[in-house]
Amino acid sequence: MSETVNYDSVVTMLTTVANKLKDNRDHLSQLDSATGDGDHGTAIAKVADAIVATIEKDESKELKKLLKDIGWAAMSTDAGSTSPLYGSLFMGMSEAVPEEGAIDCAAFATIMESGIAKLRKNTKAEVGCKTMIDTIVPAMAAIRASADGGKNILEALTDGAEAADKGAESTKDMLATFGRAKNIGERARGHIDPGATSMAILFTGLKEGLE
Amino acid sequence: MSETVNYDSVVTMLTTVANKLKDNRDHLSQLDSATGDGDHGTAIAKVADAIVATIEKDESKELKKLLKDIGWAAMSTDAGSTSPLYGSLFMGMSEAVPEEGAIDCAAFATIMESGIAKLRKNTKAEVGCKTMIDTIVPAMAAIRASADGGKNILEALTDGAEAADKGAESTKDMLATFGRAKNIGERARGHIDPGATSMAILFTGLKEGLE
Amino acid sequence: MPMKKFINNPDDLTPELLQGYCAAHSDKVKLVSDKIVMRAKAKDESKVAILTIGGAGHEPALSGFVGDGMLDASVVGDVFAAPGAPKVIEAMRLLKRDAGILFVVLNHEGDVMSGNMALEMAKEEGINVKMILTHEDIAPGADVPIENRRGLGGCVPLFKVAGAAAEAGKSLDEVYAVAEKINNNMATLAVALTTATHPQSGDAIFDLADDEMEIGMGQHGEAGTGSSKMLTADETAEKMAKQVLPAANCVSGDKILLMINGAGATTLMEQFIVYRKAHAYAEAQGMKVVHSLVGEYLTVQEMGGFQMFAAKLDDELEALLNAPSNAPFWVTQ
Amino acid sequence: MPMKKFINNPDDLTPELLQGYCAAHSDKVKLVSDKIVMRAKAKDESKVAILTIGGAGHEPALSGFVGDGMLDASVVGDVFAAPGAPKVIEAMRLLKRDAGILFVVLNHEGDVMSGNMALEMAKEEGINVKMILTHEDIAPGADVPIENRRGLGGCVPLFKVAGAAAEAGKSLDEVYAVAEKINNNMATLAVALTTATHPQSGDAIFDLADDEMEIGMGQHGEAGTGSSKMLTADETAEKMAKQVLPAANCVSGDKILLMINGAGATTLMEQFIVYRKAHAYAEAQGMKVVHSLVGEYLTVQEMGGFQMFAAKLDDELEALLNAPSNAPFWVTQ
Ligand SMILES: Nc1ncnc2c1ncn2[C@@H]1O[C@H](COP(=O)(O)OP(=O)(O)O)[C@@H](O)[C@H]1O
Ligand SMILES: Nc1ncnc2c1ncn2[C@@H]1O[C@H](COP(=O)(O)OP(=O)(O)O)[C@@H](O)[C@H]1O
Ligand SMILES: [Mg+2]
Ligand SMILES: [Mg+2]
Ligand SMILES: [Mg+2]
Ligand SMILES: [Mg+2]
Repeated sequence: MSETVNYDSVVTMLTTVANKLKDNRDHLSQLDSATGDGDHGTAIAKVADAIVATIEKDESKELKKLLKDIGWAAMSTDAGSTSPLYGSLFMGMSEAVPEEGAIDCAAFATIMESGIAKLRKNTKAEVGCKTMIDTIVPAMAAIRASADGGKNILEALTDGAEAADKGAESTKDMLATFGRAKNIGERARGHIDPGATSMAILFTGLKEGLE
Repeated sequence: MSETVNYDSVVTMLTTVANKLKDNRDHLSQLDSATGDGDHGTAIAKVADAIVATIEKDESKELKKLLKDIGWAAMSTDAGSTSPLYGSLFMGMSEAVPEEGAIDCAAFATIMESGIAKLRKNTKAEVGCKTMIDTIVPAMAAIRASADGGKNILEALTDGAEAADKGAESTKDMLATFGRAKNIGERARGHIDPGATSMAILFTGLKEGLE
Repeated sequence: MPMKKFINNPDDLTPELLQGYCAAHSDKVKLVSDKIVMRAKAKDESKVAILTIGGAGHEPALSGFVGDGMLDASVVGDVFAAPGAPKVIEAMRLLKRDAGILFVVLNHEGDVMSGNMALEMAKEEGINVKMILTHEDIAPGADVPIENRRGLGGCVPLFKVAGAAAEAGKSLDEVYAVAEKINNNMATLAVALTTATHPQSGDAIFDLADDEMEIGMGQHGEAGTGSSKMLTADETAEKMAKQVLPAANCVSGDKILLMINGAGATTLMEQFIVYRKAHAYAEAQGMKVVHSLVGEYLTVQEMGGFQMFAAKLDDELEALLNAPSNAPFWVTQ
Repeated sequence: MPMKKFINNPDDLTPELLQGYCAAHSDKVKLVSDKIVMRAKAKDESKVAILTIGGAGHEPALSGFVGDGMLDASVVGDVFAAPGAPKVIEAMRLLKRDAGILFVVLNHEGDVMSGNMALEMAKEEGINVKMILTHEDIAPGADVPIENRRGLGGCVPLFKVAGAAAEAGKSLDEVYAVAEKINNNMATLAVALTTATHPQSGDAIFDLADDEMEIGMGQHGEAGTGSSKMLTADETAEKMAKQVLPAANCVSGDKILLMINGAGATTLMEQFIVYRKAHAYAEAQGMKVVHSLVGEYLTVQEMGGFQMFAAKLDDELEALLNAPSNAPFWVTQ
């Protein structure tokens, strides 16, 4: 059943993501208090609400449109850096949804890559800069490798979620060169980046939503 | 030796008053914190400094001019209600200093009365309004009675200081109808009025300066 | 522990403040004889001069309103303290003119005493001065005798109205009449939420529990009509507007001035949220808000709170409020 | 325990603020599509429009500077948060004109991201927009790359200069050039003394010991270059002026703009005391302060502290600063 995904299964995946993100609201804000301005949880909850609200009012039942609308709604949440980053992730994903045909693991990986590419247009941050990029890059690499290796979507997402968690964890000892945490220099060390954490939750949510 | 006072003895009396007022700076501010804005001690210290500074720079050695200058300097201290009230007290005293001749107990009482009359031009407060008037009125009555009864200045001031203390004490149970304390209604009860207290210190200081 | 304020020697607060203010606005104001803030370029002597007095610590009031179209001079006392009569009479001598001087005093006992003494001296010297006392605080009740009602932020629009009338060449009696017109149709109520530190003593000027507010608080921390549990912005605004509007004689059909004057720490964000409700309430009563003032006009250091002020206007007062002015803290084109 | 602020539902802060602000100044500004503050009376389409974006919570910035002679519109995000690109592109569509739009963005990542996305969409739609980024914070050092220097209160004089040039009928390139001139010759340094409460979460936005101050504090409580023991007003002013003036390229003989921008709870009294010393320091270095700004322009709720800002001026910039404007929080006759 995880050989392909469609509108309904993606809706379930995204709903799971939204719920998990909301469950982590306070935790994410606490992480942001240590290195930033303490509002990442609030921001993420707004994005989660935007996902849920867009799904609820979508009448098209078309995945391409749904993802684009989620992206636009996420960008409209006025939630600091989070809105454009998450917003462009979904808008970029939409751009790669094929007009016709089923979405298999390779197509799914391409959709994710397209989202990440659009997200990364917002920032010059690379791996090692103590941002959500530290989660996204290894997670995407794992998903692509699994897809290339012939695994199904659930297996690929399982590998991706595992890599995402490691990526988020890796930010702990870094100095920040992007995001507000860069302002505090050495004091950022020892704290996990909030955006890296919320992205890891996103990958886990996608996986769990498909299970 | 207390049958008459002259420039030098008044200088000693006023210096004693100034020192006693300054010693009570914190106490007076604390009293004012309970019912007003907590600055009567600061105000009184400024008046005391004005007294001392005026005495120091006086070259006339004329009591009339000295008292007028003290009044003007006290009024210039910008210290809330205290400056005009204490300032006019001294200016009014100056007005009754005789051009010629010694100041005996009757003349001294007249000088004090003139000062008090000028002070009272500033306010409609009467005895019972929880202000310095509650000190001044009984103190002056005692001085005038003693003078009329043939006592000398020190004896009159001793009676005056005693009446002043009682007057100040009497403000404790009053409601205020003048001064900032009127704004707090019933909450003023149980607190002695700061201005009534500083005036009692003034009468005691005049007495002690003559001893 | 040092006070958490940017100050030097606490005794030098007022002179340093005045020097800084006059340096920053040297095109508009100058400092004369230590404590008198005057217009940099004096108004024509044929016109009535407007003078006020009051303690420092309430910035931008009162000296922030010296300038073309508003005050000619203000005499500044020390923090929260009236200036002494000697400085006041000195300012009157500087402004002496046949057209006369309107002398605006806020009803606080120290100011009134200094004002009265200076007025007496001015009369003796043949200086033509007319005094007007502001007393629009309704905390003790709108009907108590004038002597018991403090002058709060309402002096600021009164300066504007009187200043504009003087600029227009009106006589002293006319300027006085227009000032009295707004004076008799205005009301203020203050509310405090958090205390302020007296910048000289370092002490808190009052106490208030963590969940309480006090409506009626005075400008120097004098207690008001009693503390109560905190209300929301809308509840506070409505509760106060219900008292202020009728006390300013504002009724349905009236054009009104509505002012939210921040006390210090209350943010402009909060002031606009409060204003929003007060405005809606007034309009729902059938009044038309034709002039609004929201911001810090007369502060109490970094106190949290605000004053709500209203005045009933007519065409003349409305036009005077809109007339040009160039005081540092009230510029109208 | 309720927050000690006059608010209603914390989620409604920004809409209620904007409604209150536009009601109080309805002769000057209006609210469009919930989050766009525009001039009540639009500027002639033949002239370049000036647009800015930024989070709420810094009042009067940014929307307080919408008005004749300054901004044409501002797009407001939630408290301390950038507005999303969809609203920004909407504002650009509203201002679309052949003369073009100057789009002023303060360097904060959220704003830059939204700004860039909107800019990309605008290009696709054929809207003529030129973006300028302010980045005058010198806390991380005056020489670090632009990306690492935040935009602080310096945007306000930049709005004034650009707005006046646009009003004078200059082309987009000319308006951009004059804005870049001040942008490349200005510097800001912030200092914090006491924290502020985030009006949505109720939390303190940072901690600082009772006897400490922090120079370099960011606008949302982002830590600066480290805390130190408190200094007097004069020591603080001199220490900061020594860094700010050279970073703004101000040298002996220059005409300069000097601004003390109160963060919130710091009184105007303190600001003028600090200004006094900074002014004296600049003049002692042979500079001539020809324009001063002291007061609250861009605040951080009720934070105690201030920003010191300086810009090197020439005749053109000086004249633009003095040109007429009628924005609610910057009126010049
Ligand atoms: N320039 C950037 N590039 C990549 N990620 C970023 C960047 N800026 C911020 N982030 C991510 O966003 C997170 C903070 O999000 P949030 O707290 O919502 O935004 P803000 O910093 O505006 O308050 C950071 O932890 C980081 O992962
Ligand atoms: N109207 C008045 N009549 C008589 N005495 C007054 C009046 N106002 C104030 N006082 C006296 O002055 C004292 C307060 O002085 P002070 O604290 O220096 O003035 P302020 O109230 O201006 O701070 C009061 O305790 C009272 O005795
Ligand atoms: Mg954040
Ligand atoms: Mg944020
Ligand atoms: Mg007092
Ligand atoms: Mg006092």
